[in-house]
Amino acid sequence: MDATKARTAANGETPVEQRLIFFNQALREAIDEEMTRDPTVFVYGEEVGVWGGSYNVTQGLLDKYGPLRVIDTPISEALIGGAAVGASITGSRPVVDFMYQDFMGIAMDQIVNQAAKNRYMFGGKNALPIVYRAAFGAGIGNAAQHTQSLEAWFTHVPGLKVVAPSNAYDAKGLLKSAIRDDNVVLFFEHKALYRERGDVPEGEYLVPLGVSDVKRAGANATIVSYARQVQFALQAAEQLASEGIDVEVIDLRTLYPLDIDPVIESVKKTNRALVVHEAVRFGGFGGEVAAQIQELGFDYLDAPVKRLGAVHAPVPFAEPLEMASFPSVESIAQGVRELMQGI
Amino acid sequence: MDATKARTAANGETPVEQRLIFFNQALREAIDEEMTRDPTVFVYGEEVGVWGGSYNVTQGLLDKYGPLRVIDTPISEALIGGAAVGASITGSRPVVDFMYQDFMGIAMDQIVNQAAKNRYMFGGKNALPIVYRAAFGAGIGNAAQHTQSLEAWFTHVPGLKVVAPSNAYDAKGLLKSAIRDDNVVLFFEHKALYRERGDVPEGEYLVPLGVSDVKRAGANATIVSYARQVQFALQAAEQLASEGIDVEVIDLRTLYPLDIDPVIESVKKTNRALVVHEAVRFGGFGGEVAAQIQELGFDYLDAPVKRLGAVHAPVPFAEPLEMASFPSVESIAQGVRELMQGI
Amino acid sequence: MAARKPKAAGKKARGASKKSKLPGKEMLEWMYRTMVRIRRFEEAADRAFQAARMRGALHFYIGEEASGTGVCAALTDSDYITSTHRGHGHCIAKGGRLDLMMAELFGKATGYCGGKGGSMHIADLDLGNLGANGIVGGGLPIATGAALGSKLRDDDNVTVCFFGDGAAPNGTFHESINFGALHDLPIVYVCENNQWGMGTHVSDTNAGPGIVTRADSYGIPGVMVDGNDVFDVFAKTTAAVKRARAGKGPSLLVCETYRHRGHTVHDQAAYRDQADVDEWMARDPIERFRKTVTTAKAMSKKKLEAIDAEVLQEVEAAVEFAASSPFPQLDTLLQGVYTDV
Amino acid sequence: MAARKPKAAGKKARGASKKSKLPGKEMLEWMYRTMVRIRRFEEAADRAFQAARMRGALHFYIGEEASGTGVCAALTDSDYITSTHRGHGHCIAKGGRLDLMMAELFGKATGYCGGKGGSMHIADLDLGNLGANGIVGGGLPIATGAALGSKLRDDDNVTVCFFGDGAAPNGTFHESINFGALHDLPIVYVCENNQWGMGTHVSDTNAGPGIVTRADSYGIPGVMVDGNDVFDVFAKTTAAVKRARAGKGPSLLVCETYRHRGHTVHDQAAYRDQADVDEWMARDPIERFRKTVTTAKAMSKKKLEAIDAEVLQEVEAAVEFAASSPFPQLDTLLQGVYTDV
Ligand SMILES: Cc1ncc(C[n+]2csc(CCOP(=O)(O)OP(=O)(O)O)c2C)c(N)n1
Ligand SMILES: Cc1ncc(C[n+]2csc(CCOP(=O)(O)OP(=O)(O)O)c2C)c(N)n1
Ligand SMILES: [Mg+2]
Ligand SMILES: [Mg+2]
Repeated sequence: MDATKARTAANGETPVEQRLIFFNQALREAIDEEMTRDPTVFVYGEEVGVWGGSYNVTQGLLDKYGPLRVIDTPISEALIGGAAVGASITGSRPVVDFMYQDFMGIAMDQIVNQAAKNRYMFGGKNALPIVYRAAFGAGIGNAAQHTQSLEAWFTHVPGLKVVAPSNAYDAKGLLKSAIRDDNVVLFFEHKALYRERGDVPEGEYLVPLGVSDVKRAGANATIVSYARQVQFALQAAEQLASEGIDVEVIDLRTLYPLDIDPVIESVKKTNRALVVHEAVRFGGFGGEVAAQIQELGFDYLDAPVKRLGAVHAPVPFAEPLEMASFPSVESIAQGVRELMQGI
Repeated sequence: MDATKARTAANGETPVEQRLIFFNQALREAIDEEMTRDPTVFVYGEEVGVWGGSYNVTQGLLDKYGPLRVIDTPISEALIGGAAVGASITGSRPVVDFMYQDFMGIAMDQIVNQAAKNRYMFGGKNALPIVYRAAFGAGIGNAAQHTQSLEAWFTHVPGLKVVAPSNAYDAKGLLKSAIRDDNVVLFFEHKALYRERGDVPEGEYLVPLGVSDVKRAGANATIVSYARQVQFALQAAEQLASEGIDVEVIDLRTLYPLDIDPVIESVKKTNRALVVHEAVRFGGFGGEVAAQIQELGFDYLDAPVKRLGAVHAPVPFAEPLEMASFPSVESIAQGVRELMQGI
Repeated sequence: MAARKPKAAGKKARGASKKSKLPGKEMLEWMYRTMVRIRRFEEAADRAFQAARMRGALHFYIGEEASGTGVCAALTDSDYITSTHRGHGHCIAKGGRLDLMMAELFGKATGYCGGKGGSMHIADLDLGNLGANGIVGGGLPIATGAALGSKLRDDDNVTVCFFGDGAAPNGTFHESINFGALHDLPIVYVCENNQWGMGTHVSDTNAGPGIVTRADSYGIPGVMVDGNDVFDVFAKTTAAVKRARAGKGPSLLVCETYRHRGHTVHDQAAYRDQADVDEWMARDPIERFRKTVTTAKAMSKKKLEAIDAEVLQEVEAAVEFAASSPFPQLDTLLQGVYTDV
Repeated sequence: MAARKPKAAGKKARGASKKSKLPGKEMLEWMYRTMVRIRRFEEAADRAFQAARMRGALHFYIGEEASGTGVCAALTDSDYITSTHRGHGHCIAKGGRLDLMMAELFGKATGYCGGKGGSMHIADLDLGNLGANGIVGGGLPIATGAALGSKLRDDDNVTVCFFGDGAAPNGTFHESINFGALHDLPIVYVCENNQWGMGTHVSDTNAGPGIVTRADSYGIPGVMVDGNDVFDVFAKTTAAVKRARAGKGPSLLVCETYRHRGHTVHDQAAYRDQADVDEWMARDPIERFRKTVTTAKAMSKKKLEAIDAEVLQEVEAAVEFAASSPFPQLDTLLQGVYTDV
């Protein structure tokens, strides 16, 4: 059960006072609290210190924790990726900022061949409490090399966990869990969410990794998504409600380990599923989700599982092209309509 | 229609004499012929020259074409990946050897952000006739960092084509097509196939990219696969035939662009599909294929599309563990049996 | 209007004119016009951005004009360059058209890339500009590959690879220069040390006695350049290009310069020391050029002003062209990913 | 049997014994035993491989024993190393157990990694061995991160990062050493230049006057080491470790050495010049050690032979242990990927 909902609907009577903060503030609080709690937690990456992180997530931390625990690095992504392995297996807990997911290709070997495999290939003894953070997603005119959604790559690599929150509340709770996790966690932050506000309670709470969340209950169709597209899905659901289509929206939150049960439970009820992500449709994570839905819920499906994702092109710069290249509230609503008609 | 079959069953009477050569010889012939045909084709990578390629694919080419067209590089994978971009857009046709697919992580940025996006983001004018070759796959005790099957990563990146042949005949014809293609082609060679022989005719022929091939016709179930697992699937099909299960085996050959039509045609007939690959099952290319099959063939399916792939672990070294970690003839046969029972 | 470089900048040996230490008149005019085109173009882009006529981000080259200009003055039209995220100046110096560039920044169909690239992704193969790059350090292997291609094809071209002080600690720097040096490739690696990479000073990202000293360990010349003096840049690039064209291999040039603005249009650059800023501002390359040529009586104030006026007009026309151009049609969305798919 | 390093190799300053230029008796014995353990272990592994008792590939360290041994002699048990694909020697020199190693090479459940790693993937965190690596150059960032961790945790450990001449042109070399130098990390980068990377000579992969000269451009000491002389390796590593431990930052040591065998067990190394091979063979580090210590009367022939015999026995026992151990159970297949999933 999601604490946001618990808070806003407590007793159905006196809702607790909200504390609306930005998504990036929520992330900052998570790191700050964990750095205070555990002296082995430290932050490094490009521009995390003086600059405060390219989206201000680490602002103020250098002043608070000093240059030994908040380290600006050169533009050396392979070093950045691999140093976390050495630091973590020897007893530190790095929270690493890659800025943009797009830059992680440079560090791919260190993440995939070194970090992800270290524990298993060396016999299962090491702990690698690493969080690799990166911004991803489209919509703000950053063009082809600063806009990708590459989470599918990482879900395919055993040894990695993959998280992608959709709101400030989850972001904080998930990041705290990620920092406390003894495994390598990829933490992906949709860049269009940083300046969205969410209700985040004061004080300590965690959102566990590997637990999907029903963000909206509904009877006629199930939308499965994560990160910013959950917000679009919720808006589409509102629109569809006025058309008499009652949509359930499930936020995966963690892509690996994948909590598919709530999705299958939902499909048993709605008999229809739409999987939505901002990543390119072809070869995207939606394929895994769709495949699992039909594997586990075949007898309940009244229509093929439908997938929405970005077109098969790099992300274009021009606004009309960029906006047409990935799912929108409207295309999601249309997707559900088609799903209802079995198209 | 596959020329191998045409040759062995010509007129059903006098089969043409076979020319059995190794998979790596077939690849060498492809490169050799294309280098002779087109002086702008050149080869570079680690150990392609004196050594002749880690699996002897480029053996003899240095002597034949000299050090300007067969270039040994240092262990500098990012340079190796990116140099192809500069060379190709200015008029050369590089055939690049990455040795192991596992090492491509180091060059991931150059392949994904530079090569794949160059044409589109610069307005669709440039040609990038690049072939990136690499060995992949498990089964020979190479352990975690030399055994991965990472093709799914590349299928997810617009701007790339992805090829993975299953036999010597296709390998030669596909590689020649890849070298003549004006786009970036990832050419993946299963390392356990290099020393398998296949019937390869003398002289010129091409196998087009983007065309799936029915390697065995059957009525009861469809196996969709590529690379070495096609061979396993064909063996499993023989086994199953003796049990009265008539299996159709489709070799995708090219993963992008994906030729799904023959798969859907097949499923219309068999009503059952099993997708098999050696890559990790979760997040693998099988998800895309399974999702497309149920999208396009939903009404014809009598059971959920089933997927087989490697377990969710790095590839272990010990033989019993490694062999148990990815699909085998036996597990494919068992998969089909389960599929027939709707499990 | 035409910004054609004088023939003198062709493949034949050239450089300082014989009479004075300054290049000839045509070249001087080209240099001045080029530097002013860069600055005015970016000032106009800045205004357009502030007026919300553009989106994304812009990385201004203002203050570094002498570097790109001096380098490209030493190149032929068929020589290649690779550029960076801060690429407007390189593109203009290599002969790029302001109207097509501005339209691209506006995301218009008439832009260099049909609106698909934006500020960080402009290329013009016809002018030998192999493209800007959103990935810091991403251009080094590409440039090296272009030079390798030239060697294979024996096309007599030289490639110039621009990159920043921030890219110098990247693995691509090392891999590329090592390879270029091993094969004596026709390439000049030009590090534009503008002292900063986002908010991090070069001294916090590059260990050792200076980026230029790395050249020694690859066995290639390392040359310090006053990146705010277009003549110094021109002379030293000319020598390096000559060497490269003669098959003697790469050089590493480090142009010491300064970005006047923040890292992007969004950045106020509060992390900088004002004294340092002032010192560098005083070395403004355009001002310096004006002073030098007027003092030497190589160009008249009138001529300079005439060029100023022409450029202003060109820039205005470019903005007008961009503003009045249509956005790309949605049916172009999937065009250009492949040649055939 | 015990291969414990003498206390003298602890954190306190040490090095050459006072009387002669040679280290003390205990250290001499440890050095000899270590080098012989490496060689005999690999010879036995080779036999087992040829007898098809192993699969995959083996990269022999034979001929390079003085390098790993001399380096590790200068380290404490809690100091860290990162190793390479050619990692048997490093593992043994850091105190690794032959039985667990051999069982791992056999892919047995009793091996260092339960059979999951194999020859290229052995680590022993208890001994500070952070692991071998199948990715050339892959260990440099990891080692640098371990040293960063030591600085943060103030644990007084030094990390030694082993890598080959073939790894030196990789981007990780540059990124790692630059970062190590920027932060004065407690690390020693040890390049084992065995002249070859697979079939490519070091002169064809590394431009410039020598890998060691790159140190200059990062502002750290670059030290040439006779990698076939365990005493030279020991002395120079000791100095570099001392410097690192004192917070003065990294050094780059280049140990000139030679691999006697082909690149892997499969390689006949036909690409080598026989005169060159002969010259290097004559510098065999174990033979040299024997000659030096017997000439100096620092160790008796009898003692050397006693150690030879003990090591042979240890190796035989290791093979026996490996051969008689069971393969891993299939239920271990998914164990160890995560701590919890
Ligand atoms: C690989 C990569 N890492 C990080 C970034 C984010 N980034 C963009 S520009 C920049 C600083 C670059 O500094 P420098 O190379 O000196 O170029 P300058 O901006 O000074 O022109 C950074 C960190 C990026 N674009 N690419
Ligand atoms: C990143 C990467 N590229 C290529 C290889 C294949 N490979 C294994 S060892 C080797 C040569 C390494 O040479 P060097 O670093 O000198 O080590 P040596 O083998 O001499 O000990 C190569 C090319 C690899 N394992 N990893
Ligand atoms: Mg800079
Ligand atoms: Mg070597």
